[in-house]
Amino acid sequence: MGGAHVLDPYHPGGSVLHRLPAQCKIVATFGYVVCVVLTPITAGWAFGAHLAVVGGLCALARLPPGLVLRRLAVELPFVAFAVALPFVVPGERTEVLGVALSRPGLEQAFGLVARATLGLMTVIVLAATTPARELLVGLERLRMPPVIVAVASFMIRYAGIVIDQMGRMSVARRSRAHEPRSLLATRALAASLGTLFIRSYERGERVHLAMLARGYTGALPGALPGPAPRRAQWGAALCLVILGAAIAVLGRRLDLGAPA
Amino acid sequence: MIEVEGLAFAYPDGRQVLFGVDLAIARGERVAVLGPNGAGKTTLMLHLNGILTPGAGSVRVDGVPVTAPNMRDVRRRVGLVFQDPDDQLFMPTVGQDVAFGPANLGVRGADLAERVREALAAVGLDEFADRAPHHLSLGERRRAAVATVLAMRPDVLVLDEPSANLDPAGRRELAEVLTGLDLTLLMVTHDLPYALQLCPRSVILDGGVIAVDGATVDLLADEALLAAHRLELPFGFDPRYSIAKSTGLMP
Amino acid sequence: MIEVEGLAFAYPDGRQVLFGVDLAIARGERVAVLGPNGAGKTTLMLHLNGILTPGAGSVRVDGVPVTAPNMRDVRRRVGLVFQDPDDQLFMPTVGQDVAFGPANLGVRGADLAERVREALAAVGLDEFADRAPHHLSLGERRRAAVATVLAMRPDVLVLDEPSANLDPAGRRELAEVLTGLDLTLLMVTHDLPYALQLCPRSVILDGGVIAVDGATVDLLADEALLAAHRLELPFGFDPRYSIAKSTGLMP
Amino acid sequence: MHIPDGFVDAPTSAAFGAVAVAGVGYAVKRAGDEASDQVVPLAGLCAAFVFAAQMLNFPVAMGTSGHLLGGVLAAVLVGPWLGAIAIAVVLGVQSLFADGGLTALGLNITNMALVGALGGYALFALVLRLLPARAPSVAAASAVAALITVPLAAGAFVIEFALGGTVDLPLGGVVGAMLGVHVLIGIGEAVITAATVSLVMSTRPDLVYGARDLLDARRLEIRPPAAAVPTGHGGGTGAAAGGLEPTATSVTGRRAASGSEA
Ligand SMILES: Nc1ncnc2c1ncn2[C@@H]1O[C@H](COP(=O)(O)OP(=O)(O)OP(=O)(O)O)[C@@H](O)[C@H]1O
Ligand SMILES: Nc1ncnc2c1ncn2[C@@H]1O[C@H](COP(=O)(O)OP(=O)(O)OP(=O)(O)O)[C@@H](O)[C@H]1O
Ligand SMILES: [Mg+2]
Ligand SMILES: [Mg+2]
Repeated sequence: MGGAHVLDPYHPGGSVLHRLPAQCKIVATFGYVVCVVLTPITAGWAFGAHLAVVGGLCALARLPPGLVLRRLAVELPFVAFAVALPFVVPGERTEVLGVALSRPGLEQAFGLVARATLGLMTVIVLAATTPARELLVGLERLRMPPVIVAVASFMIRYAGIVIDQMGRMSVARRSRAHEPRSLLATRALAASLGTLFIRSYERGERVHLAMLARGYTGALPGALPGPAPRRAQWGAALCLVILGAAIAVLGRRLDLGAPA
Repeated sequence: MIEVEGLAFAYPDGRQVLFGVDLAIARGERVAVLGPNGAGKTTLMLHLNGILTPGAGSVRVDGVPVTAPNMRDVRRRVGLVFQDPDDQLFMPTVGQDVAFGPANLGVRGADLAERVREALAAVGLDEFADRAPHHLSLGERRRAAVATVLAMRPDVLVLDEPSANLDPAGRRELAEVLTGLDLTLLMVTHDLPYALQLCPRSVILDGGVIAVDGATVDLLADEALLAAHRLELPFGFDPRYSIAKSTGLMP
Repeated sequence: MIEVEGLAFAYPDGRQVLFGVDLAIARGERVAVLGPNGAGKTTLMLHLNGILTPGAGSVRVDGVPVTAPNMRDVRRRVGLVFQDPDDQLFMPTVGQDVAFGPANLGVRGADLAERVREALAAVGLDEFADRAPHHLSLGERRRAAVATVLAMRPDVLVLDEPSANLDPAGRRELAEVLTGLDLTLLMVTHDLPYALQLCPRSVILDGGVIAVDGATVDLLADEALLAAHRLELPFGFDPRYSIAKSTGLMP
Repeated sequence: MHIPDGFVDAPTSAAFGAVAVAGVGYAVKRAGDEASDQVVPLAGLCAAFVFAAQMLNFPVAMGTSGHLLGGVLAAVLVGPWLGAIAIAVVLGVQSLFADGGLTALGLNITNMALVGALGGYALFALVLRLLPARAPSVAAASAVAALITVPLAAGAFVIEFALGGTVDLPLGGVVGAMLGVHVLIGIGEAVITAATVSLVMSTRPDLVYGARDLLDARRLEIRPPAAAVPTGHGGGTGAAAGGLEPTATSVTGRRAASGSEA
């Protein structure tokens, strides 16, 4: 089930980060990623500092390093693109291991990979410490329009239904002597894929109507009694953003002082 | 209490299922809905709290038409237990699922906990509050589905084959719980003895119309009538014996 | 034919459901599996054609162990009708769904069409070949689910509550079809009269072990035994009357 | 085609962020007028499907990846406004799942939700008007719209890149590569969109927003209500009549009977 974690990236735990209310984490994550993007690519040390901060967050959330690395792998095609840059970007050349590479190309490649990786790691911490449902509540509390939250929550629910229906269909096929390697098999798969759309929808539709039948009005009452964030928790979120901003600003300053 | 008039309905793919259903049920009545597979029983039940919208005709509950503006009100009054429990259960735990309805009605705190406890006890799932609904056996899921609606204390209870997949003791216990409730009851079932036990009145829905409406005892005694609608008493069921018993006279 | 030895099983969430099941069924026998909700009946059935893999113990069909290398062979022999028809049906039309199994066994062309026709006729769905399975009533889906397995002509037929949601006539017709088949039959049911009608032998599964194994007639006559396992004869069912009838002696 | 963090500079990202907020905000306003119990869940399903389909992500030249965009599919099924919201939600969720940068969300939403879904629906409506007013036209129009929308979305990306790309690549090369690849992706997109739309049209036409004007109100048949029989003598009339015949034991007997009355 390779797709399983993609649909629920939550990694259960009891760390401080897990307990922080979702809205604080969302604000902190977004703020921090903006700081990372604003950090000039020429200030290499600043990225080291960012990496230390984000690595610290991973440790604080007790995320296994393997999990973070595996999720970082989404980036690989993009890294391949970055690796090509030093060869194709025009500009001053330097010798690296006997190959003439473009200097701006090297810098840009480093900047791309560094920013994307740090942004990604920050988001991984958010997604791994916050269950999907709490993320939605966080967004709702941050005044995201209700239609958007509703569509997002249905999307998450349906993703579960689609996976569930796919699982049931595969068990049903296997129990009737289905051999996934034959040519007939792929045809059967294609034919049943079409029904998956309507079937998933109709199951979800009935469940939704069953919810309405029990007085559902759009909010999940009592199910998520999550208390409003305490001031200290907002403070912690803010500290993180300020830290990121400090690194970005310092990076910019020191960068100006450095020879161009 | 419930008034269905000239109700006709076709599914979106064009198949017409109901062809003018007329049905009136008084407050406090207990009515069984019988009929062959595919007769349209479920389709009719889904109209009673506005899950489906009539193609023609009307449905009223306590005088309130079941239409969009009144939907919330109607759904507070009419509790519906779906034929397929998977359609009914959606929360991460059984306890949360049962709490969902009353919480929507504004019940909170200790009251809510008490309602959940009571509803789960009524269906014999006392110890299942923290289990995940999709990891239950089918019979357990059916019980949970009934509990979710009982917890809402509706005025009208609509049950679509509540006894399917229940073990025999569970079936009897459910019957006892239902008999103890003071509400209007509408129950679809293929289990004729169960209908006899719970509902003094029965209707037979066949071919999308109400074909027969009468006292359950009389209906079950009429073998030709039953056969005309693919109904028959189960193997080993002695109508004389049990009808006499149900009317309080031993043979 | 079927030999289950010391079978124990726990679901991935850690809940152990089977605690050492021993069961031997001879070729051509018809056995009912009874027991309360949550006893582990479905879990046991899912082991018989390898949908679940034993945590301990073994399952053999016709001497062949139900393990990964023999799975194809086992699934040809053992046809399983799931408790929930939605788990069984997945193709765009009922006809294609019924054809799926035999086609996997290499049946083609006119033979295939004939098998499909025959299986649909056996469950009374002759005219449903072109309908979408998820647009059927629950009873119709149950019939379709049975047809998909009948079309495979298995040596062993495992049915998990086949009569649930069927109308009474459908229930009897299914009993007639099953009686006419020359194969080994294992049927989970909560309908004790139905078990009596179809299966000379019954086992009671309770708490994850086989608690009782014996002749159905004897089992049903022992009220205390039944009550110990949450089983009881339905309202109005007269055991003297029907057992006598089933053994050919009128009272 | 998901832009990661840092690929386009901060001012350009911020500007397109504003465009996206305005566009989605307007869509929210319009969707609010027509969102019903039924269509919001459908939008969620579209989002889930597009999300699943986009997981089948294959690398394309220039390091970006190609996959289904789904904008036209969503818009035809749930309407342009909710369709755009659905795609925006997919992109938002994907940014959490590490596909597409958080700060590049505005760019991605502009390309795929605003151009892909809103623009795609405009094209669809235009093409549909040119075709005869029959059900099959819906699938055909959605195919044409999908075919054209994908290169359009790629064009939007090229503009963003030209304005604020952090990488010095020759613009001509980028344009050529992006459009070339996306014409190919557009063909795949058209096939998938048309297949799905025509399947939904055949079984649940009521779910297709784009076909609203084509569906005529259905006429229902009313059968005489069978006389209620208070006690058991004789059985019902009307639809049940077929069942009274001696052959009443088969399902087909009853069905044939009710069919013949229609
Ligand atoms: N979603 C659907 N789309 C199209 N037709 C449907 C749909 N659901 C049910 N039907 C058809 O409508 C008819 C009535 O279905 P309904 O579910 O109301 O029957 P029922 O009386 O509840 O039967 P059962 O006893 O099997 O539950 C059936 O012939 C069925 O095939
Ligand atoms: N997927 C699952 N994960 C965890 N526990 C499960 C799962 N499925 C079933 N169980 C539990 O295992 C036990 C046995 O379930 P099973 O479905 O085998 O019961 P059953 O005898 O078929 O009951 P029923 O008569 O209700 O169908 C039940 O207590 C149930 O809660
Ligand atoms: Mg039904
Ligand atoms: Mg079971």
